[in-house]
Amino acid sequence: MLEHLPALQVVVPLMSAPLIVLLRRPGAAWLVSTLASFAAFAIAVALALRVAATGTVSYAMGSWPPPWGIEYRVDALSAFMLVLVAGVAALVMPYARRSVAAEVPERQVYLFYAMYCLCVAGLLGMTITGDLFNVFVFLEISSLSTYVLIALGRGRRALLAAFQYLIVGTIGATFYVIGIGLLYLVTGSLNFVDVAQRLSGVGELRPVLAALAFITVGLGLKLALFPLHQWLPNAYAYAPSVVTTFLAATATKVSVYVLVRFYFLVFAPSQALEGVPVGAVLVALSAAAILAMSLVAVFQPDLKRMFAYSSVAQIGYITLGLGVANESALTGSLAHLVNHGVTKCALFLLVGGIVLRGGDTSFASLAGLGRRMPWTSFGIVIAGLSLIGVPATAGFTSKWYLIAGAAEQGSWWIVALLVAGSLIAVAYVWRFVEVAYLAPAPAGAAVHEPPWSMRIPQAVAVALCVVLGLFTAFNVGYARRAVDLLLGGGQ
Amino acid sequence: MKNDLVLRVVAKLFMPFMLLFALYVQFHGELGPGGGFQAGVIVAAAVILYAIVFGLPAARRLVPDAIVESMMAIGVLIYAGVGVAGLLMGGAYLDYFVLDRDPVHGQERGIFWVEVGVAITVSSVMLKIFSMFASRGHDPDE
Amino acid sequence: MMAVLVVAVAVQRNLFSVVVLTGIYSFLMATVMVALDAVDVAMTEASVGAGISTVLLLGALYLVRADEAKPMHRPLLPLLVSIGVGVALVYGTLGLPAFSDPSAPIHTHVAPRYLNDALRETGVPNVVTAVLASYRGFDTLGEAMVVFTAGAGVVALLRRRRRDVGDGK
Amino acid sequence: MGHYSYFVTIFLMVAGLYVTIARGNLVKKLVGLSICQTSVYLLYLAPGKLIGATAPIVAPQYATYSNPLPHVLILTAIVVGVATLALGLALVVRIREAYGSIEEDQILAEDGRRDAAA
Repeated sequence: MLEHLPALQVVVPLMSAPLIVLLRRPGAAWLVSTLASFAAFAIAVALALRVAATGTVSYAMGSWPPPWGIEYRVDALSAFMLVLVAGVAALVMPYARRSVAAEVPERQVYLFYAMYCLCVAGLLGMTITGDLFNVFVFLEISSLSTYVLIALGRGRRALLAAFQYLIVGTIGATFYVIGIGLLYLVTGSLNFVDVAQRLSGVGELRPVLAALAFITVGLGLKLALFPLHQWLPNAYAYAPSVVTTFLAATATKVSVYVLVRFYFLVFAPSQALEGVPVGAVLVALSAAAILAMSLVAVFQPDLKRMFAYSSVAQIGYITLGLGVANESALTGSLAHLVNHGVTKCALFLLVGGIVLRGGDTSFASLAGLGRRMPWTSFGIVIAGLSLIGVPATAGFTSKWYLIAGAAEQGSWWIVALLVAGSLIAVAYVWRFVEVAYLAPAPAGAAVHEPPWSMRIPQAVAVALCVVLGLFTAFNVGYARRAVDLLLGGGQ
Repeated sequence: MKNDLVLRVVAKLFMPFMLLFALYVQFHGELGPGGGFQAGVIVAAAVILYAIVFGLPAARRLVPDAIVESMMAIGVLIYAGVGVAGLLMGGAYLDYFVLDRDPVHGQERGIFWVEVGVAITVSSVMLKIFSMFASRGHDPDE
Repeated sequence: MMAVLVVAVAVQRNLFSVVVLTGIYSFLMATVMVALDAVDVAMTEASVGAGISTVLLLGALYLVRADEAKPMHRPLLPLLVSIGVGVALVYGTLGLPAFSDPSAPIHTHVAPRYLNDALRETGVPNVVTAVLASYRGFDTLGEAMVVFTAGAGVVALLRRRRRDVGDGK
Repeated sequence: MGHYSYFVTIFLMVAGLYVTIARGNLVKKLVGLSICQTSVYLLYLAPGKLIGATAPIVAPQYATYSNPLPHVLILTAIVVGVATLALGLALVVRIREAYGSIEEDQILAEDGRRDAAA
């Protein structure tokens, strides 16, 4: 059975969704999706170990050899992402039980979990597949389920946020389809590896350039690349806490990952794009994202929204590294995928606890939170330090590599920019500290923390923020290996 | 529309032919154009026609809601189940070669069941979506 | 003809007419697809695009009962964006092989195996079915899952909450 | 013929995209979106056609067939399109129930008023 792990990785969560719809009971739904996500996590870890030991694993769906059939391909890069996605999915599940019960109407709960499983399966499928069109199919599975998950949030604004995301997401997916259509028309193939090989024989560059543009914009819409990020703050702010946590930690990251695959494993080896300033454009957009979005975050009246804007800024760090594209910067980028994923996961898990107990995350209602929810507040501060990039936290290691990458290239303004971004992050994290610890608590407020089922995942996530900063074997180690793969031209 | 005799008779007469045509599209899909997806849509269209002419409650008596919802899940489970069958019989996921001693027969068998799964899911989902929209309209505004 | 329809859709403010025009557009698209030898696709487009989509749109219109309001501002930026996208696509497609060029990569790579061997390998003469259900069967599983997602999603969004039904409290 | 088929496709697509992003009416946005998606289908199907070829259903009396792979991909894309449309419409219905309007401008104005009051 072991050789079938790549298929099971996606099929297990995929099949649990219809199973949940058949069972219909909220408790059973939670149990099935918890089992499925932990199974997916175990499979992801097993695959990562196998890739580390024996190199890239290729799996032919239906025994049809690629490029005729669909290939699943686990290499250093995708194994790394699988662990992140499945890990966050599993970490969130024990937490979800109470949080979802509080935020989602009871009759919809089993559908919520079905959608959650589909979303997880969609993201895993996008990560593991080696087929251009299969990416689109799983992108749509994850997107459609995401729209529903966001719309299940409380209040009518969640509906509008979901609708706006639906429009933007569909345009993005359509652009992606156009892009791969152009690639297909010039290469005749849909397999990543095959397309990359055949692309080097293509003399006519205009369709390839257009394909690059459409794929970048299409995925840029999904990953909230500045200035295509407008959908994100509302979607994150109004979705149920569990959804915000899972999306912030994984969904945008998977789109970044697909973009990385295209840039370094499809376009770069073909040398089709020599002399096209893709990197410079990315660096410029990322710089704008870091500065503008961090500043916007400082002035948000609501904690959840603030962290949403901060997400757009942090995605800027990741794409910045892709733009600089030397070894250190790429390592920083990929490590930041995980580090920021874990950090935001911790933050939104903690914010979800506040929602459960208070219901409101505007700064006005957070006064004196340090006394009412001491553990939660302490956790937010620790994760906030990681967001800033203080030494000995996860955020520090990736930013360190990014700075090193920029310095190697002699781009001192980028170094200055990274430092400035962190300073602005200090400002917005300080806002929380100020409100939570320095403002007086309303009279009669007692200590009221979320239940243990939620505190344990929160504690694990916060601990990871520190552990990943001290022991960098997983994030930086794997990122290194993935970078070797990327810069080695894919084989 | 519920009281128009002509419509009611015509709709009743049409139903079996539409369903028959759906079956034709389903099982002829290997030879000519068509397949599970198109057949599923036609089945759904037949029931939707019935619902429009005879009213939603009548259609609900014909095919109860709970069954439709379960069928959505059963269809995809059949499809995914064919894949798992491939695994259990020693092949890759969705490997139809191993489903029969003769690989080509295995392929035909796999394709047949997969199309059945698609048809079930598509018809029940389309029906469900229609009935969700239609039943939403029956109550007072806001 | 289709271009005229699309412009009509863009200009028309009565949503009912818009939906009917869209249905006609889908039927025209289906005929074009037949002309392009894509009979399976044409059949699907006719039943889904012109059939199911129209029914859904009409159903939704019945629920929302509204016409489009006059736009509040001149949409200059969207126009520029759309034109920019169009220009990028024209630029890209100029480098593609001409219409019906048998030596284009899509006719010489991957596809020939389907056409030559599908009957022998799968026993199914309709190559589209063979590719759909077997060679790229996993895509189709994903497609069925998308349909399932939409179905379950619509249920999640439109099912009455207990309070609405009136049996709760 | 040359590139004529591409240009038609592009016109349709751009028109759909324009309707989607320029119009404030939510239903109209969805219609634009589906037109935009539909025209992308042509981008795949048109190059697959060979003049003189027939539909890809193998029979002894024909020798050349049009490329079946784009057909398969587009079948999937159509299904995805209708799934998106269904979800989008369901959201529109809910938005209409919650706000009493399906014009984006009015809804945003309503939310703005609510913020100001709070």
